[in-house]
Formats: sequence, C-alpha cells, structure tokens
Amino acid sequence: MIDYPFLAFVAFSTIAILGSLMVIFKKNPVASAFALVAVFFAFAGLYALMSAHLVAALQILVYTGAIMVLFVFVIMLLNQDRPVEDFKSSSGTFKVISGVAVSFLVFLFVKVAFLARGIVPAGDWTVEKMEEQGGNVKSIANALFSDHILQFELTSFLLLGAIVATIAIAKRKGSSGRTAP
Amino acid sequence: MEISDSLSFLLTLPLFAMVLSLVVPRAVQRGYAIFASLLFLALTVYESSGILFATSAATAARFAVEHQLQWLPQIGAKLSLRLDSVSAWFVVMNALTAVIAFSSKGVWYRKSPKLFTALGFFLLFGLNTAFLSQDLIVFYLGYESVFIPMIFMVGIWGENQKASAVFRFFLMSFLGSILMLVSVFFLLSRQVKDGGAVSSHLGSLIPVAGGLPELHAKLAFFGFFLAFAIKVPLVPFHSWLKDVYVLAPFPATIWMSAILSKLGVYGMIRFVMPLFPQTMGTYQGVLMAIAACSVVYAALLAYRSNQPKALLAYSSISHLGFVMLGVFTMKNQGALSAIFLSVGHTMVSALLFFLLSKIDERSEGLDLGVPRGLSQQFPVLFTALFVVMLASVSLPGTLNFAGEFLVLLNSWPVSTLSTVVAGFGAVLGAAYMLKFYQQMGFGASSTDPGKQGAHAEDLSGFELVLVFLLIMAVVVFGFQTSIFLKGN
Amino acid sequence: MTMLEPWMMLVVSLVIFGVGLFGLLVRKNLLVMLMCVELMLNGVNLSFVAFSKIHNSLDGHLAVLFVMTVAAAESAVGLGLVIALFRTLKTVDSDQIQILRD
Amino acid sequence: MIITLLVFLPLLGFALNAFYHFNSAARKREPSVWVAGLIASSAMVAAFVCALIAWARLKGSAGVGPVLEESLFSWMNLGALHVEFGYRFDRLSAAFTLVITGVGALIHFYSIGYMENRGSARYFCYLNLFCFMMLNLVLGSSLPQVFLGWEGVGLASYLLIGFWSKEMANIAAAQKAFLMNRIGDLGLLFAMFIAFKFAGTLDLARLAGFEFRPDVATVFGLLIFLACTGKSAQIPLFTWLPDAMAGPTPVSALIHAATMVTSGIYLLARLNPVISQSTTVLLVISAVGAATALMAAITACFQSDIKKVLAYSTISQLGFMFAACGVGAAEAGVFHVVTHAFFKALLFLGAGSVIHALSGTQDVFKMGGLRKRLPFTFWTFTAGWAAILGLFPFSGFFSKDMILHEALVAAHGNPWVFGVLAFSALLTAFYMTRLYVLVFFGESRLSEEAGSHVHESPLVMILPLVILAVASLAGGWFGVPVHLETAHGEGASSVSPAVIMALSLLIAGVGAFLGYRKYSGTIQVEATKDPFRVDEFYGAVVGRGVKSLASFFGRYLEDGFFQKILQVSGAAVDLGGNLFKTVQTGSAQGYLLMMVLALLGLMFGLVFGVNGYGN
Repeated sequence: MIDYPFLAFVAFSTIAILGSLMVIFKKNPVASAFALVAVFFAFAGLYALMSAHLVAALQILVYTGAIMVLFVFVIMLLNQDRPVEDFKSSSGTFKVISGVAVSFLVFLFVKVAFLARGIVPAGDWTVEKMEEQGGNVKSIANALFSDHILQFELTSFLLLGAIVATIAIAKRKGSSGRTAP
Repeated sequence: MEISDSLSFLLTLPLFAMVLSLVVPRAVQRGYAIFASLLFLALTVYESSGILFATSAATAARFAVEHQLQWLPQIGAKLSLRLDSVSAWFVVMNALTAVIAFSSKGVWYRKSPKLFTALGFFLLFGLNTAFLSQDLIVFYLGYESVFIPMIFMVGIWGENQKASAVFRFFLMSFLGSILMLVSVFFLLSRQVKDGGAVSSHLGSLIPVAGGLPELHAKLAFFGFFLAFAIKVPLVPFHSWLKDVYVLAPFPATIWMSAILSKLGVYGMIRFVMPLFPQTMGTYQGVLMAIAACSVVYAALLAYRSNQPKALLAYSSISHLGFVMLGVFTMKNQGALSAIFLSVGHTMVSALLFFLLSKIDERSEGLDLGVPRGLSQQFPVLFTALFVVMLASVSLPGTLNFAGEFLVLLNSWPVSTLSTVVAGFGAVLGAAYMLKFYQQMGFGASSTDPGKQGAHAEDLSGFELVLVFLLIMAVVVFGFQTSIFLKGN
Repeated sequence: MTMLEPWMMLVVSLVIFGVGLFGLLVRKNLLVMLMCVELMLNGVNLSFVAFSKIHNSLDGHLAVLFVMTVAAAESAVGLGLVIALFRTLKTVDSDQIQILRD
Repeated sequence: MIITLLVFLPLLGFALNAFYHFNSAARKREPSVWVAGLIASSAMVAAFVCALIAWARLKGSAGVGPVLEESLFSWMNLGALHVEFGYRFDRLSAAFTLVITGVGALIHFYSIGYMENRGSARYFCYLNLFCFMMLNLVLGSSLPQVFLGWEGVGLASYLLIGFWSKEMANIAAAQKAFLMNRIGDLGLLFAMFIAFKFAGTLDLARLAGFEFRPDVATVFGLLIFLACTGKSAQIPLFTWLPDAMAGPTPVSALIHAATMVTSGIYLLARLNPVISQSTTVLLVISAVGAATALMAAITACFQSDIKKVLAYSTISQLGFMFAACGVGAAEAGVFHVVTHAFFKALLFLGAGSVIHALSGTQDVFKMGGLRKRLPFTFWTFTAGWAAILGLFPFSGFFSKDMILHEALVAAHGNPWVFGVLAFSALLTAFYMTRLYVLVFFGESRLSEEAGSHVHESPLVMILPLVILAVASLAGGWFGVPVHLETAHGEGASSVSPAVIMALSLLIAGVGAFLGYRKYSGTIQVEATKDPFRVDEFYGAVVGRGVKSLASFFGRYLEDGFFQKILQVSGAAVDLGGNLFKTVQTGSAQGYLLMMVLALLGLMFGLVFGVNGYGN
C-alpha cells in the first residue's frame, strides 16, 4: 500500500525547501518572488496534509493572492526586475558566521522541540471532534468569534493602521497621487 | 489591617492630573498645578489621617492599609501598596513638596509650561509608587522612574553647562540603582534555588536575606546601601549633587533636596534595615562614622561656598547626615527620630530653596561675595527666610531641633565619637547659614530699588500664606512632637 | 497507517525558518529581505499548525490567522517603506541606508 | 497659672509688636517708638507684677525649698525619654525672675528714650523675645527647656547686637557672639546626652538629686561648665562679649550685663549638687573664674571705649561669680548676680545716657567734665561706681565681700583663688575710677561738634537710672541675713568676716586712690590695647583653621579627588562607549547577526542547562 500522505509530504517539503533556497540565492528578485510563490503553494499542501483546511485555503488566498502580487507589483514599480549581485557583497566571514549560527540555531530549536514534548497538556480538538463540530472551518470560526473576539477585533485595528500608514508613507509629498511615480 | 483599594488613588490621581495638565491652557497652568497639588495634598492627608493623628503607635498600626494587585506573577512582582506609619509621612511630604515646588519661581512657566506640570505630576506618581510599594521590583520601578522627569527638568529648564551635571547625576544614581536591582535579583534567585514561591514582596524576601551566607549577605547589602547612599547622598558618594542642584531650575532643586533625597532615607529604613540587620550591625561603626563625616564635611564645604544654591545643596547633605545617623542607630527610636527629622528637613529645605527662588526673582544674580542689604527692601521675605534659617540650624522650638536632638540623643550611646563629630557639624551649620543670610539680608542696600522693576514687591498673597503656614507647622510641631513619636 | 508524523512538519518548518533567517542576514536587497521575512513567518506558521496537531488544539490555527494578518500588514507597510526609501535614496540596498548612524 | 502667664506675657508683647511692625511696614509708615515701647514695657511690668505675686506665694508656702510647679504639655516622649514642658519656680528661679522682669522693665522704659529716633517696633520685638527666652531658661523644668531658653537668648542677643544691620561690623560681632555661644551650647547638648544615658532623665529636679559615677560626674560637670563659659563669657569663650557692645546700649545693659550672661551662674547653681560631686570640676570652675576675673580686669585698664571698659568689667565680675560657684558657695555667686544686675545695668544705662548726650561718642578720652552738664547721670553713675567698687553700704560691698570671704573659708576654698580675686578687686577699683574720672571730672575734651549740643537725657531715661541707683544702694541689704548666716555656719574657719570686710574696703580704697591719682591731672590719651590678644589668637587659629580646612577639603577632595573619580568614571564610560561603538556598524544585518548570536547563546543555555535551569 502506498503511503500517499507521506509521499505528498516528501514532495511538498522538498518543493518548500528548494523553493526557499531559490528565494535567497536567485539573483533576480522576480525569480525569488516566483520561488516564494512555489513555497507558499507547497505550504498550503502541508497544511492540508494536517487537516488544516482553512489555513491552507487562506495561505493561498492571502499569501499567494495578495502578498505576492504586492511584491511583484512593487518589484516592477521600482524596476528591480534585473539580477543583482548583492549576495556577494557581504563578506565571506559574515556569511560563514551567519550560516553556522543559523544552522546551529535551527538544530537547537529542533532539540528544544523534542525536549518540550509532553510538557503542554493535550487538548481535545482532535480531527474527529472537529468533524463532529461541523468541520475545521466551523470549529475555528466558533473559537474565533467567541473566545478570541477581542483579538480578532484588534487585528482589524491593526489592518486599518497599516492601511493608513502605508498611504501616508508611500504617498508622495505634495502630490495628490494622480501623477505616476 | 484593612484591605482597601483607595490607596491606588494615590498613584492614579497624579497620573490623571498629569494627563489633564496637557489639556489645561498655558495661561492658567501654574494655578492649575498649585491647585491640583494642594488638592492632592489634602487627599493624601485625609487618606493617611488615621495614621498621622493616631494617639499611639498601636492605633496607628491599626490604621495601616495594605492593598495588593497581581502584576507580574512570573517574577512574583505584585503591586503591593502599603500605607503605614513609615510611608505615610513620606507620602505626605511628597505631596507637600509638590505644592511648594509648583509655587516656586515662576520663570519656568515661560517655556513649555504644560510639559513642566506634566513632569511634576509624573514625579509625584513615581515617588508615591516608591514610597507605597512593599514589593522591591515595583519599588525599583518607582525609584527609577523618578529620573525621567528629573533629567528632563534639569535638561530643559536648567542653566548652562548642565549636560555634564546631568550626566553625572544619571551615571552615579544609575550605578547605584542598578546594583540594587542586581541585589534584588540575587535574592530572587536564592528563592528559586530554595524552591519556594518566587515573590519580590519585602515580607517574603526577609527570610531569604536572613538565610544568606555571610559573604553573600554583605554583597547584597552593599548593592542596596550604595544605591541609597548615592541617593541621600552620604559623603563619599555625593559628588554628583552640587552641580545638579545649582544648575537645576528651582522647582527641580526643591524636589531633589526635599523629597528625592528621602527616597534614600526611606529605602534605608524600609528595606535595608529589615533585610540585612546583621550585616548592618557588623558595619554599624563605619556607617555612623560615614554619616558623621557627611555632616562635618558638607558643612565645611557649605561654609566655603559663595553660591547660595551650592551652599544650600551642601547644607542639605549635611543635614541628611544627621538623618542617616539616626537611621544607622538601628533602633526603633533612632529610626523614628530620623523620620521626624526628615519631615523637618523636607519642609525646611523646600522652604529655603523656595524663598531663595523668590529672592532670585527680585534681585540680579545670587552671589554671597558682597553684602546686599536686601532685608530692608523685602522685610517680610527676609523675616520668613530668617525663621526658616533658624529652623535649619535647628534652634530649639523648631521641628528640626526636636528631630536632631532625638537623633543625637539616640546615637550618643551607640557611637559617642560620631555623635560628637556630628555635633560640631551643627556649630558649622550655624556658621554657614548665618553667612548665607547675612550676606543677602544685611549690609547697606547695594541695589537701586528702581532697577528692580516690577519684581520689587515683597512676599504676598498665596505665597505668603503658604510660607506662613509652613513656618507655623515647623514651630508647632517642634513642640507637639507626639504626632511623630506616638508615645513610643 | 501513514508514516507521516507531525514532528517531521516541525523539522521542515524550522529549516524554512532557518533559510529565511540566513537570507535575511546575507541578502542586501530590501525586497528580498522582506521575502525572507515572509519565509520565516511561514515557517513559524507551519510549526503552529504542527503543534496544534500534536496537542489536539485549535489555538495554533487561530495563531496562524493572526500571524497572517500581521504578515499582510507588515508587508504592506514594509513595501510602502521600500518605495519611500527608493524615492529618496534611489536604492533598495540595505547597506546604503545608514542615515541614522551617528 | 501665674508662672505661665509671667513667661508668656513678653511673648504676647513680642507678637503684638511684630504685628505692629509688619502692619506699619505694609502701610509704609514708621512705627512709633512710644507705641511699641509701651506695649513692650507694659508686658514686662505685668510680668514683674506676676513675678512678685509668685514670689509672695512662694514665701507663703511652707516647707524646705518650696516650689511652684506648672506643667503645660508633654514635649518629647520617645522610649525612656519623657520631657515635660513646664515651669518651676523656686528660690533660685525667683531671684533670677525678679531681676529679669524688674531690671528688664526698667531697661524697656529706658529704651523708649534711647531709641527714640533710631528704633522701631522691631527693636522692642527682639527685646521682648529675649525676655521670654530668658524666663524659659530660668524657669524651665527640664534641661531641654533650659536649652530652648539658652539658645533662644543667644538668638535674641544675635538679633540685638546686629540690630543696626547696615554696618557689617555689627553683623560680624553678632555672628561671633552666636557662634561662640553655639560652641558652648554643644557642651550643654552633650551634657544632656550623658545625663540621659546615665540618669535616664532630663528633669532638672530629678537630675539634681542623682548620684553620678565619679568619672561621669566629672565629664558632665565639665560639659555643663563649657556651656556656661560660652554664655557667661569666661575663658576660653569670652571674646565675643566686648564685641557685643556693637548693639544698642540698653541691650548691653540688659543682655550683656544683667541677665543673659549670668545664665551660666544659674545653671551651675541649679545643678550644684551634681557639680559638687566632682572636685575636679569645682577646681576647674574656680580656677577659670579667678583667671577670667583677673584677665578681664587687666584688659579693662587698657580700654578707651566706655562700653568696652564696662564689658570687660562684666567679664571680670562674672569671673568672681564663677569663682564663688567653684569654691562651693553658689549662693554667694547668685547674690552677686543680683547686685551686679543692679549696678552694672545702672552703669551701662548711665554710659548710654552719656553716649546719648554726646550723640554717639564712646571714647572716654573725648569726654571729661560732664559732672556739671549731666547732673542726674553723674549722681546715678556715682552710685553704680560705688557699688562696683564695693563701698559700704552699697550692694556690691556685701556680695563681693561674701565671695572673697567664701573663697577663703568655703569647703573648696583656696588662698590662691582669694588672692587672685582680691587683686582683681583692686584692679576693678582702679579701672572704674579711671573711667569715672575720665568721663565726669577734669577738663572737657569734647570735640566742638559733640560739645555744642550736650543735653541731659529725657525723663524716661533718667527715671530708670534713679530706680536702679536706689536698688544698687539698697540691694545688698536683702542678702545680709544670708551673708551672716553663712558666715556663722562656717564657724570653724579661722578668718572672721569682719577682717575680710575691712580688707575689701581697703582694697577698694587703694584702687580708687590709684585711679584718681593717675587720671585726675593732665590726661595722656591712651590707645586701646588688648594685652592678651586672645581674640587675635582665635582668629588666627580657629577662624583660619576652619577656613583652611574648608578650602583644603574643597580644593583637594571636592574639586580634586571626587572630580577625578568622576572624570575617571566618565572616561571609563567613554572607553566602553567607544568599545561598543565599533560593533554599532549601522548595518541592520550586523545587528541582526548579533541578535541571532545572542539568541543562540540563550538557546544553548536553555538546552544544555547552564546554571541548572535546563531541567
């Protein structure tokens, strides 16, 4: 019997890791951006594998649909769609230290993750229970709009603030916004 | 003991007044500041009236109020406020100092008055936090928060060359307080090691400090001691003081000498004494010698100063030496006398700087080099100054005399030599205060009255009433000492 | 039964996080750096969901929703800043942007 | 409540005059001397009446050492310390109270005339304040209360010496008086601490009955005596008194002759039982008293300022009183206090009258021949002169004679003390006659200007002089019974009082004769000089010592050492700052790497359990 979920996991995680490496090593920001899109899709797959369907859907909607479009748009706007050699501009030592530090850090995180196993008491929101409650989306929505309603409302303020801030920052001084940059 | 949350008003009201001061128009800012601080003083006295006016120590203890709020459970910090016969005096003094400081020299209102008032109320808040808190972390926060308004006040409204003075002030005070924080954390870590619940409440730290090995106890003690010795300041740690006092605007100087220095006194009485009685006992001789040297050394330097603000700054160190002498007796009576004298010192030093600010408004430059004969021009102002000066040299019949007398009476059996040395400081005190007064008040009037312009009026109105009431308090409490001593 | 275990997801998430961090450290292009931040956030998201699965809890999912909101806001403001910076400094190289130093 | 009333009447006068002063100042009006003076004087007269009533009651009450006691409130209660604020009126206090209120009232009246054009309500304020404090001193029931009066009179003395505050010389004199007194006060303060430590009380009555350990009694006695030397201008703290003459003359009469300076005698007499416990203390007191009497008398012979002569004479007479206390005859000292108060106040007021008449001239070599032009002043001054010389039947005769007798025969009597005192008495007669002759006899040496409007003083000044002259004449007779009684009590002594009386009359006669011989003919102007130069010595040693100590501390410690520490710490901070500045590259990624490394360290600690937190 073929273990489809495992195969899917291997495939998605490979795409994600390779994609993320491409994000940081591609010289052209546009290439990076498209690699990132691939990573996002792979992530959506991973979420789906863990029965987190709502998150998977939002991953595609928000990240791929909104954020990445924004990125690509800005890249085009700033004429950055050409290769840059900036990876080479940091010194070798810096790169080596960074690499070693980061990989060590990741190793430690993994170790912590295993150390921390069993410390947090298990809840009762098993996949089966979620299905009983009307599915993943409904369970989350219930939690979101009852217990976490305050945080939810606060995020709306955050978004509003971000919108205002972005307009204020990106707007050209003295211009009414009609003239193209 | 009554559990009440009315105590938190002592913290929230200054904050409220601070916010409100940003809304109040500039023109009525001074009136607002004085009015609000008077109101706050009345409230503080009302809140602590049960303690202040109790006839015996036992009654006062019954009126003590404690109030707790959970704050940072992870490090065991609770917002634990306590108003008892120790803190009540300091809280009242704090409110009183604010009234005097806000009523002092009006020149600063020309430049950003709103900010000044707001800073003043923030100072009130920070000091009350420190004076009320039973929790060392919260105490530390209050203790440190006082820097912010102080540095702004000196920095914005101070005189020239204030940068290095502010820097020193910050450097030394911060050095001390950071060592104190380290000591607090050290005690907390001992708690963790001992496996008990982590709490920075004084009550739960006392057994921890008591169980420390000798060397550790000494180190922790020095962390606390240094912080408070710098704050008071005691003599080897005083070098930040003069320049800051001189360059700060008058209200800030009033605040520093009248109440900020009391933070050190309060910390020593409230925290160091119960936490490290043994270590303090070991070093008692040295501590008393330091206090006595503070008295004499600062008095000599005051005698040498020709700048009235510097002279009063040194005199403040000198008098606080007496207070610390009382604290270091490590006896209940000594500490009571020290609190008593602290109240006197708060009133008198605030009044001295206040009156000096009034003189400053009315004359060109303050220099003790030549006699100025101002007392004929401003008889009321100089009469007030004279009486306050007498209180400062602790003439019998004033609050300061009773305090100083009791301090020395209690320190005499503990360390006769230190007491004798400090006693000579009292003679020097008379010498420099007389010099201070005489050079400004006496001699042929050197300034042309016409030159003084609009400021050439004598003390009057609200200021006169304030000064008169305070002087009356200094005299009346000089005889009615039972309010402080409660038949102990 | 499948061989897929949630802790494998954790490893993937940490690797992605690490790659993102490394990129943030070594790349100089602000746009790429912002992308690296997104990578790191995604790595964290994945671990949230994985922990959620491990502990049978909904909190992880909720956290992911909030992180996504923050990420959206962050990238919007971040990109706005990049535009503004590009207008004034004509570059998106982080090494060139040191006007706050000294 | 008669005692409390008596003490607080001057305070009431003080308050009224203060109000009057500020009220006039606010209306930009000169306060009237008559209004202010009458307020102050009537307060004093009322206090004198109260004192007489209290004295009558005291006489009426039976028992040995009758006492009137009034307790007002509890002043200080802390631990074992209980200080009551109250008054106690016994024979000793009565003597002082009567002198203070009686002579005080006269001087208040006199001041109205003397200060006519120069005074203000302020002056009478201070004068009343002084009387209030002085009464607290002699009537207070505990040492702290005595201390209140003790420092309070010092304050009033300061204010009155420096009354003419435009002259910085006056202020300097006032300051000197205050500071020297403060040094003495320290003795009293420390004595209180010792008393509290060993006797556990500061109440005067209980303290007087306490038996101290011998060494403690010595230290206590010496500290008390130090306080007395300050207030009563004895060696070594006497140099302020001549300078104190800078104040208005009635002030010199009241404070620096009649009352304040005798408070040392009061304290010694009050604590006599304790003082007598140590022979060392008694020896020191009698030696210092006798030495002061001699030294001041010698100095007085070289003074040309009329007030300075009287000032040194006061110091000398105080020396007599101390010597009396020292030989164990405190009552003789107190007796002399009373008579001295009469005649020295009289002499000062007479001198004031002369100065007033000559519009401020104080140099005796610029006077002369005033006998005719100032007849009332002359005759009353004569009474004072006779009294201080000790001529029979003037009061000084009885008291001085008593002291001389006691010096020889009392329990701690000593022929040396007697000899020195007798010689001082001779000198007293000499310099007083010198003064008397120079001022009132011979040719007029007045300057043109001063001579042109010499006038006898107004009635308000003359009347007190006359009353005091009568008191100087009669005052001695009150003490006679006591005198004889003591003389008989010492029946074992080999020297009869009569011999001493004759001897002291002889001494006075010889002194007066010498003085008259030397100054009745042509006058050679003598420059003032201080043969002992103690004042200059203090200026050079103590004054300069304190100053140089201050500047040493200031220069080397405050501006040197502590500044250096600050500089070093500042430099250390700078160094640290520069060190860390190299890390602050400004590159965001550099900072980020540091964050990562720090995080790495933290994680490392967490995972591998540094400090035991990992498990």
